[in-house]
Amino acid sequence: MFKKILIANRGEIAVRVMRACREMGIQTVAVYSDADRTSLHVRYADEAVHIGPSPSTRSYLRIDRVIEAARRSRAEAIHPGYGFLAENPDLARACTKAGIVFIGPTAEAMELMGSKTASRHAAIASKLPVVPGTDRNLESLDEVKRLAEKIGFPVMLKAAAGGGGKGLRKVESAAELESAYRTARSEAQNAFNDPSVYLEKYIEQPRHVEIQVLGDHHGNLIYLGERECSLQRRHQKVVEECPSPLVDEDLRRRMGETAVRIAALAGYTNAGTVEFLVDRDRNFYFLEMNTRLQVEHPVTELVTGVDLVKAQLRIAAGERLTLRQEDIRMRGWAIECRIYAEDPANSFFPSPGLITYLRPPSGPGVRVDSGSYVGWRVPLEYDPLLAKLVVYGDSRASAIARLERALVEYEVSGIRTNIPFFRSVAAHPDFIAGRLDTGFIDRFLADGFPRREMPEPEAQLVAMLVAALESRREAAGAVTPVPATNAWKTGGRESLLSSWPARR
Amino acid sequence: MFKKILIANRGEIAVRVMRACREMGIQTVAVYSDADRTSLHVRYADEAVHIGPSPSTRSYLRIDRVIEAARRSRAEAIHPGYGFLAENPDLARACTKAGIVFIGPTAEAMELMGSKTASRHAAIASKLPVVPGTDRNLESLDEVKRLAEKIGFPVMLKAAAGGGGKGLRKVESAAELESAYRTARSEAQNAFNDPSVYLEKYIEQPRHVEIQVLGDHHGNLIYLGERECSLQRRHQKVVEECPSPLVDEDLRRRMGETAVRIAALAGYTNAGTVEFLVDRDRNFYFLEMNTRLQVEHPVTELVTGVDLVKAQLRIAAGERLTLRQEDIRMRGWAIECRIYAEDPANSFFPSPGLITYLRPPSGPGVRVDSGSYVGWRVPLEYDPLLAKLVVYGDSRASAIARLERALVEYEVSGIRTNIPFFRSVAAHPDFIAGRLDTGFIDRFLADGFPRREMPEPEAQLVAMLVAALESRREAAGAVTPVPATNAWKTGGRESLLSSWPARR
Amino acid sequence: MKLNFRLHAGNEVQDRALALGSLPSPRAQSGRLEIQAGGKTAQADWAEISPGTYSILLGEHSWDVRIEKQPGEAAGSATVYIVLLGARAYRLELANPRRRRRAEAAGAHEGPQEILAPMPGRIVKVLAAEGSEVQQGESLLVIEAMKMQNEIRAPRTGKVERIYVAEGAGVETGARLLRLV
Amino acid sequence: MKLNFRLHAGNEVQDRALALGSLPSPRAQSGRLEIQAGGKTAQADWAEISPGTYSILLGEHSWDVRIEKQPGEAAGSATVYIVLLGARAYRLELANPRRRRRAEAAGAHEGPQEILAPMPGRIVKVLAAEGSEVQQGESLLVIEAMKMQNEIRAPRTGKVERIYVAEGAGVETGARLLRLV
Repeated sequence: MFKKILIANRGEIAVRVMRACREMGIQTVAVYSDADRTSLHVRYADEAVHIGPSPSTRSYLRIDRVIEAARRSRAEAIHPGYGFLAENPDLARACTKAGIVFIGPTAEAMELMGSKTASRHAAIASKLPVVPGTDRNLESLDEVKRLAEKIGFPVMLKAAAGGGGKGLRKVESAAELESAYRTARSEAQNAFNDPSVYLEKYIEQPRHVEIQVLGDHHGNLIYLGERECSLQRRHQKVVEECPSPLVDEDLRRRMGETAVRIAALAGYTNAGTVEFLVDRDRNFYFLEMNTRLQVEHPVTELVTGVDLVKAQLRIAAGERLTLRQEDIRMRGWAIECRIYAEDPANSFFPSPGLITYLRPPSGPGVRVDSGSYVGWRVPLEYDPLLAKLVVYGDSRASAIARLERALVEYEVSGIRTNIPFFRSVAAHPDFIAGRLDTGFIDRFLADGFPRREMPEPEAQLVAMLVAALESRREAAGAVTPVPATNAWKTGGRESLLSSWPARR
Repeated sequence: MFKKILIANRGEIAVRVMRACREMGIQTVAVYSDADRTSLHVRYADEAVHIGPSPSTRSYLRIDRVIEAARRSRAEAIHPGYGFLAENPDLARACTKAGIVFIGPTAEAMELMGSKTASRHAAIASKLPVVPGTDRNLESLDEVKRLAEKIGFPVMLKAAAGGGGKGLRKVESAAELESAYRTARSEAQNAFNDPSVYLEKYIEQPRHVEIQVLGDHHGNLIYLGERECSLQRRHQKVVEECPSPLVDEDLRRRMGETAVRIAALAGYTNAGTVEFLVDRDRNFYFLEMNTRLQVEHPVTELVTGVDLVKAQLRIAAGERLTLRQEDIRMRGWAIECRIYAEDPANSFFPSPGLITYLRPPSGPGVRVDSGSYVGWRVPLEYDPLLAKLVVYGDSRASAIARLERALVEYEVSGIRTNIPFFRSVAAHPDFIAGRLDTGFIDRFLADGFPRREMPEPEAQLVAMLVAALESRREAAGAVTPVPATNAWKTGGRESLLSSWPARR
Repeated sequence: MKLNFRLHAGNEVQDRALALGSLPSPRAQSGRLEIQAGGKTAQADWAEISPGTYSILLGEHSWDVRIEKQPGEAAGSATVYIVLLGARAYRLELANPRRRRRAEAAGAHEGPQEILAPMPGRIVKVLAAEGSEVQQGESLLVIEAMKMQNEIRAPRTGKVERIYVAEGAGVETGARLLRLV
Repeated sequence: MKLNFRLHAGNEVQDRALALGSLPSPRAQSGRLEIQAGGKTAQADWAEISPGTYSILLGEHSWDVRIEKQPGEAAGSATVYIVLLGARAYRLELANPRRRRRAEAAGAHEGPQEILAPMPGRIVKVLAAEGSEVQQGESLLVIEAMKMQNEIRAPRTGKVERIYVAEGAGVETGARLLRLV
């Protein structure tokens, strides 16, 4: 096993990886930018190397500095986390060149699977199910028109180099096609410096289900059940669970075996995730492969009992998988919520700043993976993921009851978070019934947040009393976060909220 | 199932029970004394009834007030937690009389099992193994002498009504017997208002292993594996684990079946624990039965996957156990540390006061059951248990590595806790090797705390630097917790520490 | 004293009044109050647990409440709060007669309106031009913070009189962005 | 400036000196320092994370350190700290020359000694009598707090000159319990 590794990331995932290292007796090296001197991953590491100013393009995205930091600290391997350089084959190649182990798949596997069109092409060639559409970039509007007619509307235009919901465009009819094509290409150009787009059948009320795989360097490749990731906002996952309410033993086996075949096409090693869309008739279609550890890996860990980060480290060190497919048993149910520094009552605007109070939930079946602490100033420069709340119960019903309990316990001050929003989601009848699809959150938000329920009389009294008590401070001239006169009017917020579904 | 129950307790266990209730949709009623108005259990409950001034004899121990609170709030049942009235058959009887369900065994079962001599007598009558000794109170010194000679020294004198290590006396030889007998009777009189003592063979380096049982009102009685509770200080458990490193499948089955037979003698229902001493040759002897939920129940929950509090509620509501003996499977390893408000570097003196900072550990395999929060003033009046840190891993080695990791993460300011002490325990070779017995902690403390290791040069530098930085405040005249002149001298503390093993 | 509240639930709005002896001192952290609303009287035992978190005992009912003041103010210069009661969130406005009078005297509600930054960030796009007419809901500019682009929209129909910020500029919460007349 | 430390490990004791430019201001929360000890020089980047918790970068080595000042003071009027470095705890005394001089001038170390309450609690037993001779380690009185009885023992051999507290009395941390001469 490695004696020392470098973690080329920040935030909760850097801490997550370091926790595994500490438990395995592996020394850790953090890298950090100016904004992150007192961030938890720096405090948590045995060594910390400064790699540049706050913007990630000048620090966390600099392969040369990451490699140099690893060299100087004599780290034997680099764990990339997710995001930043995690799916950049150039880092994997630079590692190889520097004689450092990259904790992930080979650059070649990453390249094949990282391109949606290439991976799609490979899947089609092996007769594996993909969403009907093109398997290559579309070069003219004529071609787009012809193919869209063939597949049948609605269709989706997608950026070939895309991810994170950018460069996605749903097209309802032939009339919209020309303008949608132009916009999609221009967005793709802006976001990824590559205008290539491709076309797919739009699946109505699709569910997003993904399969976790693990492969070692000795030819063993297994799947570890599925995750349901249908709850998304702005095409970003916000709630994930394992198992999926949709998937039964048979479907799990078929999807799992397909995922393993897809991973095998690339000679895939280490942890990876094969994403599928599942339609209302439970047909599944290969979507893409994520060649890294996923944000939502804890739900799989809780249900299978396998520590995926420790497995990654062992695989990268050349060890054989000791788990065979038949050893993977699912027990219970896990649900994750991504806790963001954003204000759900104010258009989900980001909310960086000083954390002044924190009472994370705990007790039976609650896990919090966090990179924050009281006294830490959440920086403006990076994504707003503060922590992941993961609950575990013996059934979906008990996991949901626990989720609601944990969310009500979760207290954060100084900044705003989406915790109040999740409380409403956890109490929603469709969520409780497992009626999930990727449009759920948008439909939910169409009703506004806070939701349309008048409190009962006693709750009204309590709410008014607490507002009265809270107003003591203001009356006495205490600091208010925004100047009180001529402020950005609530009316504006209201209209933003009610116009929400129309926005991308 | 109940619609509303009252929890006749405070602190972490009251919150633990309320968490289960909230997840099951049961309304909760807290009771509280003057000192506990802002305690977490009051905040957590749906209703809260004030039952008296701070001393527990005038509040939490007042059966009449607890019953009256339950009546007034229309609670259908009372959960007693542990401690306070949990093993008082009078509460169970008062509940029955008031038409309220007592969440625990019957008063009769509690009485039979609550008396050590009565339960011992019953076990002997059924030919179940007990520690060699008397099965009744000893009425004269002559009788004590005769029996001690018969059993062979060393022997233990124990208070018949005892518990918590009070009224215990080890006697090495006949010469010590007379004075030990007098002291034990006088201590028993003082502590329990009952001078009765009995005599037992002293087991060398004994291990304390207990079996969890659950019985319903339909004749089903099962065991849920064992807990190892050998790490004790002042005869109080401080670290517990499940399973026991000592116990194999065969021993578990034999101890489990014995425990079920003992519980059956009393027609036992609800959750209970059968305690055994295990000697160096792995012979086990029935010691006593605890007729309530144990502090350390979470380790069993993590390893068996059974929520014991929810099981208690279902049993009390008259439901049948859905688990059969063959359904109970142990998976992984769990260890609990009891986090106390006490100062390990200062004779473990209690440390009540305001909690000014708290960063509980989290991440994979960590559970914290706590009744405290930042801004809460830990009261002087009650026992110093702040929280229970429970870790879970796939093996004992991984659980210990995780325990050390979690303890290092755990940060508490404002008051002192025994966390630094546990860090040293978790790193101790005998603990890691599973060489546990009830004398472990005393031997460990004989070396003093902090331990006898000089830091390596870089650590020395860091320690000095941090002390220098910390001294800035003092130099500037900031508040020090104790007046600086003529203070209770460190020399005193030192002598206390080095004299520690000689103290009871 | 009497405090006037407006409770919101979607489009539904209800006005309520709360009567209490007097507001506790800003320094008090706990106490008892007699409160009246809707013709009913109740005894409240309150304690401030941490900033924005209160424990309320109303009779023997226990409420653990979190309250967050929203930036800005509602029509009529009320203070806007989001109150979290267990899993539920409610929006509530506390009327401030003094402020309202001030605002009315200044004619602020009818007159020009400064649009302030609701968060710190960087201006990545200015979509409106000085002098242009904008419709309610129209995007005025885009602020980037925490890797997210956030559109600031017109709270009402009007004319952009002045734009205070340029693309690429960094802004703090509450910074003036533009002026709508 | 130079600070003198005494490091304890069981019975082993080592004296060390730390040289640094000057102590940062009590209000500073982070900074850089050049420090010297044992003939070696190091660059330290420090940040106070929360009360008693520091993040130190010594070169590129990261240390997350917790420090707790112990009540009372050591012989020679030093301040006693427990420093927690990961799983390890160390005891360390920081000499305070000014205090030492004061103490020596007053002859405090040789003369009478006030025994103070190390915790708040209730006096449940007074075991010594005024005027009695006590041996080092002998129990003087018992304080109950948090359901535990805690014996206060004589830090040295001497005579109990005065007892300030009676059985049943409540005491705060630092309250005078008795005077040893």
